[in-house]
Amino acid sequence: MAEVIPTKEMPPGLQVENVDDRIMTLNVGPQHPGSGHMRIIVKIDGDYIVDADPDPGYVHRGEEKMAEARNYITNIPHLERPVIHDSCNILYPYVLGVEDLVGIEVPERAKYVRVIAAELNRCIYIQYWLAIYGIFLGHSTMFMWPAGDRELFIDLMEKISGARVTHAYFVPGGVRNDVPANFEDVCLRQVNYFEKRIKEYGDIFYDNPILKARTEDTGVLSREDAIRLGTTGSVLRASGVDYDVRVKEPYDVYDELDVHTNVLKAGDSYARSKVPWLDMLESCNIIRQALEKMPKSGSIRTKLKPNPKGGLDEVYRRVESGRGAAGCYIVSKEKPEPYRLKLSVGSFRNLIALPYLLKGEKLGNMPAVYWSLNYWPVEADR
Amino acid sequence: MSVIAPKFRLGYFLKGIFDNAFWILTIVTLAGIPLIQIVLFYMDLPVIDGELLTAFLAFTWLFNPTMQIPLIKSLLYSDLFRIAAFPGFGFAALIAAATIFVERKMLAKLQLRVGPFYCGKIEGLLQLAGDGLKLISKEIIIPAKADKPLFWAAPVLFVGTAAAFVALIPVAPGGWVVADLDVGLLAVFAVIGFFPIITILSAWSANSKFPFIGGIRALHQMVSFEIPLILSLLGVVILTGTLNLSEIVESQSNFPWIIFMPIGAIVFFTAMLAELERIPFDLPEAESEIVAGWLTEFSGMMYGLVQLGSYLKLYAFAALFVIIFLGGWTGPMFWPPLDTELIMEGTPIPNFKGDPVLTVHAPGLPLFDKDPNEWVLQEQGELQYTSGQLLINGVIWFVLKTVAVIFFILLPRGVFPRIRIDMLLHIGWYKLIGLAFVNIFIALGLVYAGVLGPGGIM
Amino acid sequence: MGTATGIIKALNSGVKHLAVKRFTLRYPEQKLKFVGDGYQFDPTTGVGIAGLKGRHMLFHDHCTGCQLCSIACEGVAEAIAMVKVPDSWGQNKKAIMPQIDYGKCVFCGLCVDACPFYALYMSNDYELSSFTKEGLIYTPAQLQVKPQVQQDSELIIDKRGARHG
Amino acid sequence: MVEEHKATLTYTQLLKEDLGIFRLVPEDGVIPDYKAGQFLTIGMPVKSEGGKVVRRAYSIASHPENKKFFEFVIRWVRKPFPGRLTTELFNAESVSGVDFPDEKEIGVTYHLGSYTDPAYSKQVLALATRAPREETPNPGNDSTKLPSLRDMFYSVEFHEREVFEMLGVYFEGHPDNRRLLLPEDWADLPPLRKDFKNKGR
Repeated sequence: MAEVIPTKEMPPGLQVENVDDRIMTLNVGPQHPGSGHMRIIVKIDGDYIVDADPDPGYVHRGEEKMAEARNYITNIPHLERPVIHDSCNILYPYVLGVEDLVGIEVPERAKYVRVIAAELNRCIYIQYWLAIYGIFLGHSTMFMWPAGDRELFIDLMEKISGARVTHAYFVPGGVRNDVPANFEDVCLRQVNYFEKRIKEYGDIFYDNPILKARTEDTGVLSREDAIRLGTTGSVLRASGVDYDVRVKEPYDVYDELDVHTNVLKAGDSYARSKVPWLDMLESCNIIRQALEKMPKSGSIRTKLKPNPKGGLDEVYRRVESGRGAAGCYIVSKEKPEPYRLKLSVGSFRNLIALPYLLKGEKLGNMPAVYWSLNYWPVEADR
Repeated sequence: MSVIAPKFRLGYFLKGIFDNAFWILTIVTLAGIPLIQIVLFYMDLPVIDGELLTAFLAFTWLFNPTMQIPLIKSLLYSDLFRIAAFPGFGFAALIAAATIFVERKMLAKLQLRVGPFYCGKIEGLLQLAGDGLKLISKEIIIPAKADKPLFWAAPVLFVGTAAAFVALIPVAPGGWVVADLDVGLLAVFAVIGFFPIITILSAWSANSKFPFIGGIRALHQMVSFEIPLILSLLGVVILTGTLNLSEIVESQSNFPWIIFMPIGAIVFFTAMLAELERIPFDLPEAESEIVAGWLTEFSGMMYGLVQLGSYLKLYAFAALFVIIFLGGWTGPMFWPPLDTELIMEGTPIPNFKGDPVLTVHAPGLPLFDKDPNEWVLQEQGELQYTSGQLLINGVIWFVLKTVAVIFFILLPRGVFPRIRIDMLLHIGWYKLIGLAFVNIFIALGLVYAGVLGPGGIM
Repeated sequence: MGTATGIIKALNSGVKHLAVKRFTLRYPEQKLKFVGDGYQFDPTTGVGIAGLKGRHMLFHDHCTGCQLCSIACEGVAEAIAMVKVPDSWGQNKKAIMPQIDYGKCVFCGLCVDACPFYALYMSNDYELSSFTKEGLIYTPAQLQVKPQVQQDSELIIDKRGARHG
Repeated sequence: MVEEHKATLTYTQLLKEDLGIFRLVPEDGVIPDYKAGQFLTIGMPVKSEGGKVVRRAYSIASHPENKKFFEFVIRWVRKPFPGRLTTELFNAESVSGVDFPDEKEIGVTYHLGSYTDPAYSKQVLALATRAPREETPNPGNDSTKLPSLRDMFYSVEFHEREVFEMLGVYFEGHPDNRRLLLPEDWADLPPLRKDFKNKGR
C-alpha cells in the first residue's frame, strides 16, 4: 500500500504545476524591457526554449465594442488608437468600407493625398519598429537614429493633418483638409534626405557582420509554414511569398503607381527585419511617384450627409498596413452606427507564429525572433 | 509659467533644514571628531626635517608658511595618500567619472542627440553628481528570501576588488604605484579571478530568476575569456622576462610591444571587452532578454557601487593595456628635466676674482622636487629621487594613452549589437585562444632569433 | 574577410557621425514653426484648412449656442460642455457656449468640422499643462483669448545633416 | 438555418483519378430553394477516429430547378495534406463573430484569402455560419457550439480563441480553447454580445 500523502488544500483558482527541476519558467513581460505590452510565458531548459505561450490582452480596450455605440464619423478618432503611429493605415480599411456602405465616390486628388499620407505613416511606423528592433539587439544607435529621423515624417504629417501622431485625417469621402502650399517641395526634400539616411542604416546595422551572425538562421519560417500559419506583411514576404495587398488588390490609386514588392527567400530573423527596411525605400518611391502624378488642384472631399447610414449590408475591405494586411469588416443594419465592426490586423495574425518559432530557439534569440515578427501589442489587443 | 508647487509650506522647509543640521552636527561630534583624534594621535606619523610629526607640530605648522610645503609633501609621500588619492582610488575614480561623462557625450554625438545638457550649465558636466545623489537617496530594496549578508556584501566586494586591481597599476616612474609587486602581473590575474565569484554569489543570493541566468552567463563569459586574456600577455612576459609591471613599462622605453605583437594586443583587447561586460559582450546584462542580468535586483546605492566598480575596472583594464602594449608613461618629454645638481646644490656664481659668493637655485617644482624622507632613506641607503618634471610628464602621457584606449572601449557601444552566448563562447574558445598561441609563437621566434628579449640585440 | 570589412564599415559610419550636426530640438529654447494659424474649417465647401490642431479659439460673436460641437464630441471624448455665459448676444439667445476640458480632449478637431458658423477654430498653442485638473478646463472667456505663440524653429537640411534651426 | 438530415448516395461517376460526380438524395425533408452562396455540409462517421463524424462543406453543383437530388463535383486535393481543403489556396484573414439576439443566433464569418493562387489572391472569400444562442450563456458548456476549422486552416487558431471569449462560441475540435485577450478571472457575459452593456456608453 502506497502511503497517501495528505495534500494541503489549495485556495480556489490556484493551480499547482508539476515542477521539473530542469525546466525554468520565465515570465517575459508585461514589465520586462524586452516584451512590449504583453507576456510571453517561456519555459527554458538551460538556454533553450522548450515552450512559449504568448499571453496578450494587457492593452485590450474593446475598440470593437466601443465602435458599436458610435456613429461612422465619431468612430474615426477611436479606431486609430490601436496603432497611433500608423494611424492612417489602420483607419484606411474602415474608411474604404464606409465609403462602400454609404456609396460615395472619392475625388481623384483626395486619393493621391491618401496614398501619400498612408506611405508617410508606413515610414513612421517602420522607423519606430526598427528603433525597438535595434534596442532589442543591444544596438543603441539603431534606436536613436530611426527615432530621430522619424521626426522628418512626423513633421510632414503634421503639416498635412495638424497632429503629430493621431491624425484623424481620413474621412469617408476623402480627407479632411487640403495639403498646405509648397508641401510638394518640402516633402520631396525630406524624402530625398531620408533615402540617404537609409543607406547609413545599412552600413551600421544591416551590413554589420555581428548582426548577421546573430540573426541569420534563427527563427526560420519556411514558405509553406508562412502560408499555413496565415502570416502576413513583411513576415510573409521574407519567407518568399510574393504577396502585397497594394499590388494584388489595389485600392485607391495604387494601380496607377508602380509598386514593387520586396521578397526575400531566407525566412529568418534577418530577412524579416530587412523587408521593412526595403519597404521604406519603396515607400519613398511611391511618395515621389504620387507627388508627380497628383492633380495640382481639385476637390479633396466629397460632402457627406451629417449622419450617414449604411444599408442592410456588410463589407470587408483590406489594405496593406505597416504590419501586413489590415482588414475591416463592417456589418450595417440601417443605423448611423455600425452593427458590428471587426478589425483584422497584421499583428494578431503574426502572433500565431511566435510560439511556433520560439520552440527550440535559444533564449538569446527570443527578442530577435519576437520583434522580427513585426508585432505591435496594442494593435493585436485592439 | 513657473508656480510654486501648491503643497509647499515654509514650515516643512525649515524643519527639513533643521533636521539636516541636527544630524550633521550629531554625526560630526560622535564620529568625526574621534576619527580626527585617532588619525592624529594613534597613527604612524612621518618624520619631517628630523622631527617626528605630532599633532601639536602639525597644527603649528599648518599656520607656518615656511613649513606648509614640507607638511603637504610628507602627506603626498605617505601610504594613505597613495591608496586613497593619487595612484590609487581617487585618481581612478576621477578617470572613471570622466569616462562616464565622455561615454554619454560621445554616444550622444554619434547618435545625433545632445546627451546630458542642462545639469551643470555646461554640457551636463554635473549630471553624474546628480545621478549619484539620486542613487544615494533611493530606497534599497532587497528581495524576499534573499541571502541578505551575501547580497549586501556583493557590491562592496565588487568595488573592493576593483580598487585592489587599481592598486596594482603604476602610473609614473619612480614607484608611483600603491603596491609595487615583483609578481604584479600574476597579482592582476589573481584579482581578476575574484570577479566571477562575486558575480555568481550576488546572482545566487538575490533569489530571483533573471539574476541567476545573468550570473551563470557572467560566469561562463569571464571564465572562458580569462584564458585568452592570460595567454595573450605571455608573449610580453617571455620577451621582457619579468612580471613586474613597472619593469615591463621600462622595457618599452624605445618602442611599445604593440609593434611586435599586434595579434596579442587584439586578443587582449577583445578579451578585455568581454571581461568588462561591454557591448558587444554585455550578455550578463542583456536587457531585452534577461532584464538587467545579475544587476536586476540591485537598487539605490548598491547599484551605484556596482557601477562605480565596473568603471574602476574599465580604467584598470585600459591602464593595463597601456602598460603592457603601449609603453605606459614613456613618451617624449614636454620639457627636459633639469640636472639633479642644478636643483639641489644650485649654481655657484663667482665674482670677478673667481670666488663663489652667490648660489642660484634653479626653480624646480616645489612639491615634487625632493623626497622629504630623504635623510632617512639616505641612511638606509636607498634614496629615490623623482624629478617633478618626469613625474608630471609621465602622468600626462599615461592619462593620454589611457583615455585613447578608453575611447576605443567605448566606441563599440554605438556601433555593434549584442552577440549571443554560443557565439561568445565560440569566439573565446576557438578563435582567441588560437590567436593567443600564434602570438606566443611569434614571441618565442623573436627570442630564439635573438632579435629581442634577454640577450637580444636590442 | 567580409567580416573585417563589415566591422570597419560600421566603425567608419559611427565615427563619421561624430561630425554630423545634432538633430535634437531643444524644446523650451526652440519651438517648431507650424503651418498657418491653426486648423480651420470652411463649412460651405466642407473642406478644412491645414494647420496645427492645438487649443481652440472661440469667437463669441459667431457662436449661436447650437451645441453641434458638443454633440460631435460626445462620441469621441465628451470634453465639451455647454455653459452659461453672463453677457448675451443677438445670435445666441440661450447664452450658452462651449467649455472645453483639455484633460479629456484628444485634439481630433471634429468639433471644428461640426461648427457651421465659423465660431470654433483651433490655434497653434499646444502648451496647456497645468498643476490641477481644474486648470485644464477652459471657459468660453478663456477660449476667446488669442494665444501668444513664438514659434520660429524649422527643419533645416544641408550637407552636414538635418537639424532644427 | 442549419438542418440536419440523413441522405443516401445514389450515383457516383469517376471522371478522372481525382475527380468525381456524386449525387445525394435526402431521406427526409425536401431540397430547399436556390439561394446564392448555398452550400452543404456532408458528415460521415470515420471508423479510424472512433466513429467521429467528420464534416466537410461542399458547393452544390446541381441545377437550381432540380428538386430530386443534390449533385456534387468533388475533386480530391492531394497537396499538401491529402483529403483536406488545401491551405495553399486559402488562409484566414479574419474570423468575426456577430451577435443576432433577435434571431437567437450567433453568426461567425470566416474571411479567407489566398496567397498563392493568382486568380484568388485578388479577392476575399467569406464563409458564414451560425450557431444557436442562449440567453444565459455558459461558454463552453452550452449549445453555442460550432465545429472548428483549425484542422483545415491552422491560421484560425487564435482567431477562434478570440471569438470564443468574445462571444462564447465554443469550437469543437479546437485544441486550445483558452482565454486570449480577456483576464483569466473574467466572470461577466462575453463582451461582444449585444446584451453586454458598456458602462457609460
